[in-house]
Amino acid sequence: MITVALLILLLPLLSFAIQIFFRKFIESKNGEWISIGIQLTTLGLAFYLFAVMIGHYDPHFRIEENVTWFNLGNFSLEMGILIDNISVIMLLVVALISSLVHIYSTEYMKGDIRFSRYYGFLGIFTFSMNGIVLANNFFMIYVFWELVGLSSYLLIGHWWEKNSAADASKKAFITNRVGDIGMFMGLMIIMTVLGTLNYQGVYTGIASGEWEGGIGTLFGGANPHTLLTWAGILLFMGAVGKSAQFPLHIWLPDAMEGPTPVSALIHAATMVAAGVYLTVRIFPILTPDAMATVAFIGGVTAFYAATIAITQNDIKKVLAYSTVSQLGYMIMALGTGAYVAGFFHLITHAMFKAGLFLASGSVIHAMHHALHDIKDHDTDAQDMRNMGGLKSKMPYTYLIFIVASLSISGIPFFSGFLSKDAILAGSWAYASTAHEGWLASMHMAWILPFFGFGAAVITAFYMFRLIFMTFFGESKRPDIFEKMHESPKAMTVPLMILAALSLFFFYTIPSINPFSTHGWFSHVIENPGTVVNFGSTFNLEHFEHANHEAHMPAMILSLIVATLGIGFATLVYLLKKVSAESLASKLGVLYKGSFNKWYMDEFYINGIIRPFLKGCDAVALFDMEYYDHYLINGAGRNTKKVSSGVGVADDLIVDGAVNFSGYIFQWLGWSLKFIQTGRIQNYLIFALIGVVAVFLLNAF
Amino acid sequence: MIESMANWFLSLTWFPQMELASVKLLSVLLVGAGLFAFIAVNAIVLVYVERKVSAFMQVRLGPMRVGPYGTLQTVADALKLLLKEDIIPTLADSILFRVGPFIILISAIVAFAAIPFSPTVTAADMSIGLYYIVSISSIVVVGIVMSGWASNNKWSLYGAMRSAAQIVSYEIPVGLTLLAVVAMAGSLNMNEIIIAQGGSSNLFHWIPLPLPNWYMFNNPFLFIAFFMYIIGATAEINRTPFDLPESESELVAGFMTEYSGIRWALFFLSEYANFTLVAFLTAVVFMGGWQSPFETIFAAKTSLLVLLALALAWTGYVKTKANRLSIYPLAIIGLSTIAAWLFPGFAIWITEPGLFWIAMKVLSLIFLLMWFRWTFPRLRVDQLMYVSWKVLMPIALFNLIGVATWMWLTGEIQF
Amino acid sequence: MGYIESYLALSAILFVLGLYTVSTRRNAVAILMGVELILNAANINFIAFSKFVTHSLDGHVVTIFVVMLAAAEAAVALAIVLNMYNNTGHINVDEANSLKQ
Amino acid sequence: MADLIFWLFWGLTVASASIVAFSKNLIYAVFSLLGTFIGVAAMYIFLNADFVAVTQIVIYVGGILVLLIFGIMLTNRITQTVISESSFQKMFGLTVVFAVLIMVLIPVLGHTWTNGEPMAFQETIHQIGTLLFTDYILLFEVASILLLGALIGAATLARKER
Repeated sequence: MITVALLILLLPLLSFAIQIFFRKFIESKNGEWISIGIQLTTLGLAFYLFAVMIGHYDPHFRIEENVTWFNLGNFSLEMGILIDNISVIMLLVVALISSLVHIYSTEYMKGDIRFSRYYGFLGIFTFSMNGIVLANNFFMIYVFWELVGLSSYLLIGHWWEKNSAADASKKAFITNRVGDIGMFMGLMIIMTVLGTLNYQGVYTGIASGEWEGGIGTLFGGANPHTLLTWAGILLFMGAVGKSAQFPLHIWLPDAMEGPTPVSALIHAATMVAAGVYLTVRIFPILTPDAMATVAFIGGVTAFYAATIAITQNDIKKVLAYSTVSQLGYMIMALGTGAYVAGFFHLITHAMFKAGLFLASGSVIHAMHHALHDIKDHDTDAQDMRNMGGLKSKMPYTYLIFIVASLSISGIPFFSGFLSKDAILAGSWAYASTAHEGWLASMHMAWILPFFGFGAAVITAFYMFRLIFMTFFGESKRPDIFEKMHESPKAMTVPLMILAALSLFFFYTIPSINPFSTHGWFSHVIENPGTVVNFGSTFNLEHFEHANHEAHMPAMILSLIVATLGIGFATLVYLLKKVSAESLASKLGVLYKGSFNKWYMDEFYINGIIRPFLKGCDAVALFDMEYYDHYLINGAGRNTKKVSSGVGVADDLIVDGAVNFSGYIFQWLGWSLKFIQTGRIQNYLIFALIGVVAVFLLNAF
Repeated sequence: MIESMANWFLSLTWFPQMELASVKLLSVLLVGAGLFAFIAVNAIVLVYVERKVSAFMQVRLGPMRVGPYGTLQTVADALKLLLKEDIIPTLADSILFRVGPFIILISAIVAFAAIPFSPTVTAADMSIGLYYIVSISSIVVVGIVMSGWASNNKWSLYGAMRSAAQIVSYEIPVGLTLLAVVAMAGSLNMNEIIIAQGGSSNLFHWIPLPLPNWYMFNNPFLFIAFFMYIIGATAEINRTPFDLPESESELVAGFMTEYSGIRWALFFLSEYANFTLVAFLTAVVFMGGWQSPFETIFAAKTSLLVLLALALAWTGYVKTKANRLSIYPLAIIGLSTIAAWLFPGFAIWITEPGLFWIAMKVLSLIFLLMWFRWTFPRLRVDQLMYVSWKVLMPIALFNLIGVATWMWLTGEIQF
Repeated sequence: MGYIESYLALSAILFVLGLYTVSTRRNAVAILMGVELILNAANINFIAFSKFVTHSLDGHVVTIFVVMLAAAEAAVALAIVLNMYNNTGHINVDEANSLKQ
Repeated sequence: MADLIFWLFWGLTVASASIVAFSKNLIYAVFSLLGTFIGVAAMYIFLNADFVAVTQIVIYVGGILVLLIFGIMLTNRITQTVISESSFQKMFGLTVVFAVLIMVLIPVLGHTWTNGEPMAFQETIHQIGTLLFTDYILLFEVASILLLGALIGAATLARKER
């Protein structure tokens, strides 16, 4: 098992090495199939692991292998592989989507100038993602976390000739760093207090009360949980960065500058899910306050991003904001304690969102070729305002779009319904069980279900807005429309697989009830509860009970809101009963805010970056004018004066002696230089003379 | 042999009583003289044979005038060479010009010291005989370069350089091939190598073959090695198709261009000496040396009868095809057979059967090499080097590993 | 023949002749020849001591290694000499002074 | 008688080595190396080292000497048979080297070296083989690597630049 896991981890690295180092040999010979072959092997191995896992059918299935990485003084860092239900499922998802994207890219990236590099980077991305999934401690996850960031940077900037792509890659990298700093601080806190970073070690350490006392009480005085709360929130900051949660979400829409398959793989299905995965791993150590923070960040993100998605015209931007919103859902689910639902949504979302992205890629691909055919290089191939009526031209893509959109909107018989419903139920239950503290006092907790359901409405609305604008109605650019045609098999087949995986029964087996939540998934994934000893505030059984009760009303409500959203979209964009423009002008400020992403980027630039630069300038000025001028240079000037006095004495007395001995040796050297002829053979003879001399000295 | 010879001398009543060491030295000198005589006569005979064989290959008669069937032709040629004026070119370096041929000749003769003509007739039965022969034959290169340089003639120098390059290159595959045999025999002693080839061949140690257990039949790798050795050895002695160093059409006889008369005769002598040496070495290493393919004296006598029958057939063939009578082989072999049957002590191959068998093998090999000469065209220089470095050497290395594997498989060596 | 001194003396003479060759010749190949003389002198000593003093064959083994080293050294040195000839047109060691100053 | 042969080879060695050292004609020097090598091989045989002697001939005569001859011939413009070569610091060198010779000969001749009876003749090759593959196995392997390195190095160095 461990060997299989290691193979899964390292095979993509091999793919990377081959693609990068043997580029010249394989580039013109369909070298991408090496990577695809490796990826399919990985997929097969992942299936094997999955089969083994399902064969156990045990929520506590767990294999762990640890080796010491290095020792520093009396503490050691470990490396290890952890195979449990979560990581196996994640591995399968990563391997599956990565394989499909590999195959899809053969057509999508055909003729790209850095074709081999692209495949190499896909390989290193898959390697590092697998590393995150297989890591058994927080330090290792951090290492692969950074690697994932790096590969994301490389892939976003794949077309670095475009300024926007280069900027987007830098933005993604730097924004992620902000989160990662928090994560690193969290790691440091845990390391300092517990002395270990292994998941199991941390859980048992906290559960057995090691946190209480010592450094654990640093900030909280008697209450040790203050520091633990901080540790949880700081660790979660990594997830905020990577999963594009509210304050740090700004990089993800820009990341759409990368190739679309990359968006599907990294920015929809896997890398952004890494944040959720991390939250899943830290879930047991989150204190109630930390959980509330997580939940609120998630809820805000879900709702906020959804509102932006309504007004975007770029097909990929819509999907990007939709991704941010859905990630917010997952985070919110974890924050509200609906652990299973959050992870479940991660899986289902990976499938349908990858499908959506790839399908949009198919549309863009077709648009691109059509634009290329009519030699139009100015029109934006991703702008939905140039599309319309594509249903007849691209039937497969259309069908897949429909399936995935129904899934994301939470319509029964699709996977999205199952997971989304569970999340909404979880937030409902959370709100209804919050009886203490500030959450209960102002019914603050009820904001979460409100955000959840609100986002659900909007999601359904903007997804169908996208479909209606793209596939229905009249074509807005008939000249392009003429040239459009369906994408090749290598692109549509992965799409079909992903669309198929958006159907419910893959997740509900052995039950085939589309409303059931008792499939294999909910059996093998079990809410671990919390390991923090904080008394009665959060009670797992209590929560499960509330969750069960909230299930039915939440389901009905979510069905209603989904229908509402779809219906409204139909009214506005298909039947044109309501004019979108007039609606926009009526809503005025709201529309402009949404269209401009609530001015978040502007806020960062004007509110943070510019003042910071100004502050830097001021500090630099102080540094130059006062510190340097008076303190450093002043000291210098005084020293110079003293030195010149000493220098006179030095010149006369010390140098005189030194020069005199110098002259002596110069003369000696001059007289001896005639021995140095530059001929080695002369030196040999001199050496022999020396030998004879030593012999003579010894003899007499 | 030296030891027994010295003792034999001392046992003679009329022999002056001397120190053993001095008698040994005398024996050494005698054996050396004997070897030299053997080589000289051998060269004269082989030149005749070569002419006749080439005539046979080209369906003509060859020398016929001097002596019966031209048998004295080469003697006459040798006399002519001895009586010719000894010319040394004015601009040649006279010391090296004189020394060169002798170095070649001496190295050719000295190598014969380790050749086992029969179990008792071995001039020096050394424990490192094979290595000794290989090492001595490498001295030839120096002599060739010396003569080529001293001639002060560009053709000579080219020929000498080519020859040196060729011999040095082909020493490697030949050495590796011999190494395979040495690994098999576990000894460098020539007689031990021969004795190791006794008995009859059996494949994989259980399938008996109707062949003597000569190394060329011992296992597939040595079978390949045999042919590689023949090729490499042909190259080492500069014979066609590897006779680039002295190719008349390109280099006007190469390093021999400026030589004439007696010095040229020395070259010729040493060339045929090396030729015979290679045939001897092949016979010893791959074909069981002085061992009879048949086990008993009776078998030897019987084989003589077979030879008689062959000679009869040959006579008949020549009679019908060329319409002339050639009874000399028939007469020689017939008389020897009768003599052997009547007086077993008369014919030396009955008392020393080894001499007969090794002679037969050597003569067959010499015939084979002469056959090569009239069959294959000459190689180009680049082809020559290509064959040595890129064909023979990899195969030889492979063979060496193969032989080791074979020995391991058949249980001759264990780990 | 039976005295170790004769071998040692021969070795000493060869060594000194080699040393002379190495230190006075201009030609690089000639210097190599001197080196070979020195190595041969050393080898004679090894073998002589192994016969007369240590009574073991270790000296032979060491000699074989020295011979092997000499072969490797000669091959590499001649390659260098040929390179030098290709670059400068001569192989006089006393003129190979482009690193001077 | 045998002594005579020994001194003959002794003389051959010294004489040819002297030609190597003193000859003005480089060609004579290199060809007289043949005499030195063969003389030294003969010394080995007198010292019961038959295997080493044969190795000496194979490697020195068949290999190194041929290499040296090639080296001489490839690095001179050959127009006549004499490749004259000037030496320098002759008298200086001769004096010093003579001093070294005396210095070496004093202990060599003034010391009792022999340690019991000299070793009688025996077959050396098996013992050498055993020694090579037991006591000296590491050295043997290192030597093989060294040879490989020298082979590749020499080939790389001598190759013409492409």
